[in-house]
Amino acid sequence: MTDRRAIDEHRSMENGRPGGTTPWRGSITELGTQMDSYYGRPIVKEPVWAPEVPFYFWTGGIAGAASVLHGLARLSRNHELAKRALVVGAIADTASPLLLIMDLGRPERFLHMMRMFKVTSPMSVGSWILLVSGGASNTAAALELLDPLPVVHKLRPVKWLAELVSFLAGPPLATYTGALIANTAIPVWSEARDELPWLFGASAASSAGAAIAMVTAPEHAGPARRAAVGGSAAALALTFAMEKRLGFVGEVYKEGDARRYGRIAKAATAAGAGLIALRGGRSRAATVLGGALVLGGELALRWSVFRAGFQSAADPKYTVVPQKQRVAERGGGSST
Amino acid sequence: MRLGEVLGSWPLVKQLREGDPLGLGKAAQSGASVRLQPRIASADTVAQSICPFCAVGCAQLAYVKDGKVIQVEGDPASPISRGRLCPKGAASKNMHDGPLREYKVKYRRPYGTHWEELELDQAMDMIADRIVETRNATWQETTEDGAPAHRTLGIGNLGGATLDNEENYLMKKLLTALGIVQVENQARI
Amino acid sequence: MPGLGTSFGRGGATDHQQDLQNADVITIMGSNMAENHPVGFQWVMEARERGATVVHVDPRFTRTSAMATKHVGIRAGTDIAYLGGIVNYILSNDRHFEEYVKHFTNARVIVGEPFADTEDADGLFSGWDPEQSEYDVTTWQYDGTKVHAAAGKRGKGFAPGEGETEPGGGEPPAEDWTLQDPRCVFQILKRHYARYTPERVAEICGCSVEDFLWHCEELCRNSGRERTGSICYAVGWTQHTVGVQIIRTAAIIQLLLGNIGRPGGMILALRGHASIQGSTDIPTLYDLLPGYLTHPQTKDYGSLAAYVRATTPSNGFYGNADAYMVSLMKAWWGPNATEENDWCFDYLPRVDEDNSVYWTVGQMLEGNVKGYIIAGENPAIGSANGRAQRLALGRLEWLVVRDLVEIESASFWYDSPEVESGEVSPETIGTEVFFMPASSHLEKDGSFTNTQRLLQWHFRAVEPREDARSELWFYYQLGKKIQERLKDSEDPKDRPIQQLRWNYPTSGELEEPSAEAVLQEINGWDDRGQALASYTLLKADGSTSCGCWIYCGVYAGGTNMAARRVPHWEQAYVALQWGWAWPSNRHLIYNRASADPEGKPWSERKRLVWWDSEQAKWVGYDTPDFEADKPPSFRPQPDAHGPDAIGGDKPFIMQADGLGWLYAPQGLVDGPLPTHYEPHESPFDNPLYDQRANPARLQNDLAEDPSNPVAGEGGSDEYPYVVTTYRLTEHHTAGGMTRFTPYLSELQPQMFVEVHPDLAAERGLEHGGWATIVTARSAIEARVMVTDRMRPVTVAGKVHHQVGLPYHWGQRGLTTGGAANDLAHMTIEPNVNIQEVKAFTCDIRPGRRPRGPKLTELVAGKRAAAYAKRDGAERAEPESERWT
Amino acid sequence: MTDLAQPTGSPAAWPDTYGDEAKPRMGFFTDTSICIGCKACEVACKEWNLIPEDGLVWTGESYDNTSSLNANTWRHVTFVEQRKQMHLDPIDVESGDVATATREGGPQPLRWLMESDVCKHCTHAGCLDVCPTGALFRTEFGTVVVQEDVCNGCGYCVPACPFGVIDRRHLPRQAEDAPLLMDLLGKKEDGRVWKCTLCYDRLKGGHEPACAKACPTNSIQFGELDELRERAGKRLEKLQAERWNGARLYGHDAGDGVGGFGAFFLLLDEPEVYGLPPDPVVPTAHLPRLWKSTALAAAAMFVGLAAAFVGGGE
Repeated sequence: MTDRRAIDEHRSMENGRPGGTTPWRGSITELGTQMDSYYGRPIVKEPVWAPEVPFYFWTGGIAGAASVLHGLARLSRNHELAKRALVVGAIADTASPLLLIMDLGRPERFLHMMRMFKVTSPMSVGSWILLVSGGASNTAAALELLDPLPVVHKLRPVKWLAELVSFLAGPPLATYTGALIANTAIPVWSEARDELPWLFGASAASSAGAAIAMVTAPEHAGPARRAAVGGSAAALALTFAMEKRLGFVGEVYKEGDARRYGRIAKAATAAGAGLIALRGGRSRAATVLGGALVLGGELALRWSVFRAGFQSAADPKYTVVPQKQRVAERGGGSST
Repeated sequence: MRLGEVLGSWPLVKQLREGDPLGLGKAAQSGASVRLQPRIASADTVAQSICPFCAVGCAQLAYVKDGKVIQVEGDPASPISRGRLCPKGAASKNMHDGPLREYKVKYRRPYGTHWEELELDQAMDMIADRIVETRNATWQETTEDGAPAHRTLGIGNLGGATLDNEENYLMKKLLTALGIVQVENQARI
Repeated sequence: MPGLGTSFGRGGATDHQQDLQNADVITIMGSNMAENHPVGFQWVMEARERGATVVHVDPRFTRTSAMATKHVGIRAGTDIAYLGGIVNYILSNDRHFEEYVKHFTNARVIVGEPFADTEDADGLFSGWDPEQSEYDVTTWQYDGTKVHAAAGKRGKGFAPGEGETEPGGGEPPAEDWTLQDPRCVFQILKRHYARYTPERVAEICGCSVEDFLWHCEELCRNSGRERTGSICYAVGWTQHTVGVQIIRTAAIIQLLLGNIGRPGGMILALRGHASIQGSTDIPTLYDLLPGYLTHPQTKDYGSLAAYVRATTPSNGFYGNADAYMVSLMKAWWGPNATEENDWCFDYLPRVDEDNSVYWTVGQMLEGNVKGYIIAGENPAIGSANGRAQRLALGRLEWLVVRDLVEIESASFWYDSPEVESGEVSPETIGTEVFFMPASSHLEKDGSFTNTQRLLQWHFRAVEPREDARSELWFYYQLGKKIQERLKDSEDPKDRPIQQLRWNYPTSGELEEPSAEAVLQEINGWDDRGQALASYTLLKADGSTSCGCWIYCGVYAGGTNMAARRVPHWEQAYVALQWGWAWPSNRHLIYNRASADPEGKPWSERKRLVWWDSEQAKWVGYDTPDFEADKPPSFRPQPDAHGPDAIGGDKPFIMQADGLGWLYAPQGLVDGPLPTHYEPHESPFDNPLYDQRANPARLQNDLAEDPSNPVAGEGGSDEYPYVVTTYRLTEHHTAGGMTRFTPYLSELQPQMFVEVHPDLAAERGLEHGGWATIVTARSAIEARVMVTDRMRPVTVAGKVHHQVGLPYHWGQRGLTTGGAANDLAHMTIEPNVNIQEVKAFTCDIRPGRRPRGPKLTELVAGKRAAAYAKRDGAERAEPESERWT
Repeated sequence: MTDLAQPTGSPAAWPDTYGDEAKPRMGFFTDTSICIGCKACEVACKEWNLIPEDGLVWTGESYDNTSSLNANTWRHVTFVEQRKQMHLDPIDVESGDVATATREGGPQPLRWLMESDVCKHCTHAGCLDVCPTGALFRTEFGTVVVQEDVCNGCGYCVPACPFGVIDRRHLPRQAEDAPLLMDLLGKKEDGRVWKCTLCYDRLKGGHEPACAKACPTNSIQFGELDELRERAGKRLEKLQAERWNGARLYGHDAGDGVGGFGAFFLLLDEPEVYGLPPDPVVPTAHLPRLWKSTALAAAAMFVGLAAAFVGGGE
């Protein structure tokens, strides 16, 4: 910084500190006497994750559940459905790692994700799952599309193996992201550790079902429709349950972005699922419209949960109040 | 490098082979971290110095590498400071090589609207000329009432509290010999 | 300096910082030690952890207060009332350390008939001359003799040739060991402070009686043979129109409690610059020569010897001042200084009563000063009344500014509030400006003298870059160039330059002169060129040379003692082998007083230096500040002079009488005893006397330096609040070394003003908002910090608010802001000519200050309104001396 | 991993993974009762670790303009002014009764709390546990350090810290050799996470951390953790005997939610007043249960989807 301009640029930079003058208008001593968090500044840091992340939660869910649907379709000899599920899954499986790499502070170092395998880190575990699942489903999909070529026939065992692997990797891929955010110090995520993997699982099922149903002829898409409807119902039920059980910490779902996206999620999911359930069997158009609504609803759900984390970190009361309660229940002066 | 070595240097493999299953400890340590050393260990010389701010007189050690100061910190041997420094003393290096430090002579001519460049030696000559001229023009041999004066009141000098004793000595000696008596600093306590 | 100098004999701190750990009570007053001397403060914390009481007396609750056992809030500028109250408490309760007081102080000395106290003349001492508006100090002398002070304005009251009267032996002729004689110092003291009762103190200072009494008791209970107390002060005391007298009051307390010269007992003057002590020892001050020798004035002394007689005591170690003086002349003019030409005494220019920096500013404003050199100082915002300072710089013909960065004093001609307001512009400023980049401490060898008189050497770490040079280089090369220009001159006025010893070895491409060679000259040598080991070896016959007699010994045995760095864990706590302390490496001066009159330690707990009858010499942990072999029983011959005139039981060896001066018969121009006066600008009358402010303070007639109306005058209500200015830990003085430094700027990134919530409510100020502070001089803006730390005080039953302003900011640097000194006036203290920036009046209003010409309008408008209300004339007749 | 569920007070990967290289566990004891709020620790840390300036923002929050620990501030001095007594009742310094004046209509009680905050180097560290790359690791000194040559800026550690210490650096990235062809992927920001390393490099060289060395009053004490805990206990007893208002230790208890801090504190008020969580728990304490529930959820999803194939004809 050698001139004022540079300084002003620097000052205006969002470099990790809340900054700015405290809004307090009385004596700073009075504030110091009564404050129960340091000038109201956050205690835990807001996540530094960009929008790529909730999008990944969504695509990852689709990829995971789609692999499962594809596998089940094969088992039930519904090859039309299987083929489409495989492609949808493969697309989602390709988008997912790209989104993750885009979000890194040092994208050129994405390979460092493979440096270790850490069971204490859902992200580490998830990265390996994504690697395996993505590799497998894309291999399978490629071979599926190239199947008309005779040369490829020799590779059928590889294809079957790839399909099997992607089939098995599906469920963990669809649910680990719930564990990932629950395994943080963000109150609204951490306290929801019993619901989030389930919620994300259900959401994955419904969005994958919806996506596949949209691209499959109604006569073959039955299971996908049922997955979309059932998943949506489960996701809605789990959302209500989670928000209710979280109580004080869950209040962030009644505020700001979390509330806005939450309402969209509930409305769109319900409407979409309803439409598919009532008309999907007969009308392709209804399935496409309903599917789109469900997909949108599930994306909004991920966004609602994502934003809730930021809001939960921004206001220190969500960190302080529950912890003081714990201390009180233990009947001790705080950690003396 | 053979494949074995490559694999062997892969933390994932270390993790499993070297008893760090959780990968929280040594297995995660990078080569750079293993080799890490404090940069003062690489200093060519260490100069004993004294903090330039207040008059507590904290002892400093200045570590120098390739003709640059790479670190300044307290000297634990000092009976006064025991190696400790206040924020100003701790920022000595930041002051020494700060972004706004000036290294070139700047000249502003009478009624000029901007700085101009000037060679150091030329500046010294011009200053010497100014002093001689002004001294001649304002010399006072005696006061109005005939008392001895041997001085000029046309030139003044301000500063000293932040300078070395030796610098103050030469300043006082030269200016007194020139008959300049308005030699002052803010050490008025 | 004269505060301590006239009391004890030397102007320096009496002890080393580390010794604070041995104190049983520490009073920090006029200082914010934790913030401005944090590393030295560790020794206060050590003492506190050992159970010592720490008291902080200050208008503000600071980081020092936060660490203290108790903070006592007082009104800015009432320190003498508070300290005088302590003196009264000690005397009226007989809590003084009697043996110490009787033997080691001048309590027993009888003062001459002419002396009349402020009690008799309602705030004025005897000898006040309303015409000259100054005192005839001879009326304050001892009975039957005329003594010189060891410091201060020493010529005062002595005719050019006149010396001390000579009953000889340094023994004042009239004494009363029972301390009962009404004219003995002890009784005078008692009477003088009788009216400083606890209730009066509380009324003047605005503190509670309980807090005050508690403090008094803490001091008294920690005095005597077993216990000692220390007092730490800084510019919070000095920067008042009564600054020197505040310090004198502390000296009186420490003498009465018997603390001086004893472990844990001291007055620690906390200096604010790395070498501020050094720059008075080797003075870059107009009125002194190296070693506190008085600079000759425009008088015909007749001879060097006569000048010495007329300006220094003939007894004690100043009795050898002729030797110090001749050695100095030899150091400067070498072989050219001979007995025949009276050691070149006439080469010395002569000074007036006042050629101080503020007088010079006046001369600059009037165009009498043509050229100015500024080295490592920033008067444009660092000196009182920044606007006057900047306008003055703009009226010079040429100006040289040497600094690390482009400070306000270099950029005043294009970037200043006056340029912004349109008052001046580059096109109207004729000053030729040379900005010369300076070297940092890491780029040069040299020594600093720290706050405890300790010389510490710092070595060059790296060469300076490009044009950056040290002051040593600058003044040496400048001298060379000037000598070159004048070498053929016939003009006698050029002889001092032609004959000046000006050859120092240089090294490197930059031709940097050797600082060590300069230090050797300062230390001095004998006729064989051998480095001298002590000032006691200096001679008046021209056989020795010494650039600063009190530094003699810093190069003893040809080694740079200042560069010694024996780790503290390898030596006793006094640490005699780390650096070198003047004089003669004595760390706790006057330490003869750590033993009783017979030379035995007062107590085991406080043992430091004592008489060892076996070895027949003084021994102990510190270098004895006494002739090593002079026994306690020694009594001077009637006709003795110099050191021989000091008895073996007199610890203050620089004093004419060897005693600590409770009463200063000479050396100060504003009174032999400290008396409470209100600051030059104060909203309050003086509750003690009709005389409101220090009558001897130096005012001026400069149009650029108007004063706010004060109590008693109309219009004072326009400026109802008292401002006190100060530093923060994160910055240094006017910010030249810190506002330009990122790691420090970010810690305190903006100018702010501290106010109490009640004042905020009164004036509609909002925390975090902006406020404009106005005086008759200028107006600045600052962010508002509303805090209980600015404790209001209750003065005479009325709540009074004070405004706190850090003074680090200016136009330049990474962080910029209003310069607090722009608000201050240039009325100064008469003994040391220091500005009063710790207490002056102001008004404060919400919002940012107006820009452009509107700023001038605001200030002038308010001033006009105030003056209009002021009774009678545009400006009340000044009651005291004016220096223009 | 199960030992994460029940904090043991001993780090998971120390000392065992280091064998002979293991050193005693080092840490800080920050005693706020002798902190003078000078911020020397902040500056000394920046000088040593070459941390960029953190912006010039005046906050008005007493004398704190640093606001928080983050990527560019690894020591942060908090300032809290309070209308409270520094000492509870009369303290007995032989006769000195501190509270008297206050009780008898003296000035309002007033105290100024200052505390130098820093990374806690938890026994069970959330940031360390969740780091997918191993950029964060437990050193031979038992401290928690980010390796700038490994971190890929995934950002997982940021919300995983119960204290909000570690943070991603958003300042422009300094020129450095990015891997071949990877420049295309590079971003303008530094993008990595940073925090106190307890001066890992200095420790390796046998020097104490910069902040502790600079601290003028020794408020920041560096040493072997066991010894520091003992010293802190004694210190608390002394302060309580002197009736210091609100004196308590924070983070010294190996039984707390993070298994005790490697850098713990003596505070004079509730932790949250200093911006510290009252009862921090490492997220991974719940991980075993979380993994189980995730596995169940995965299974449930599988079953649910399977159910979609049974029934419903075609």
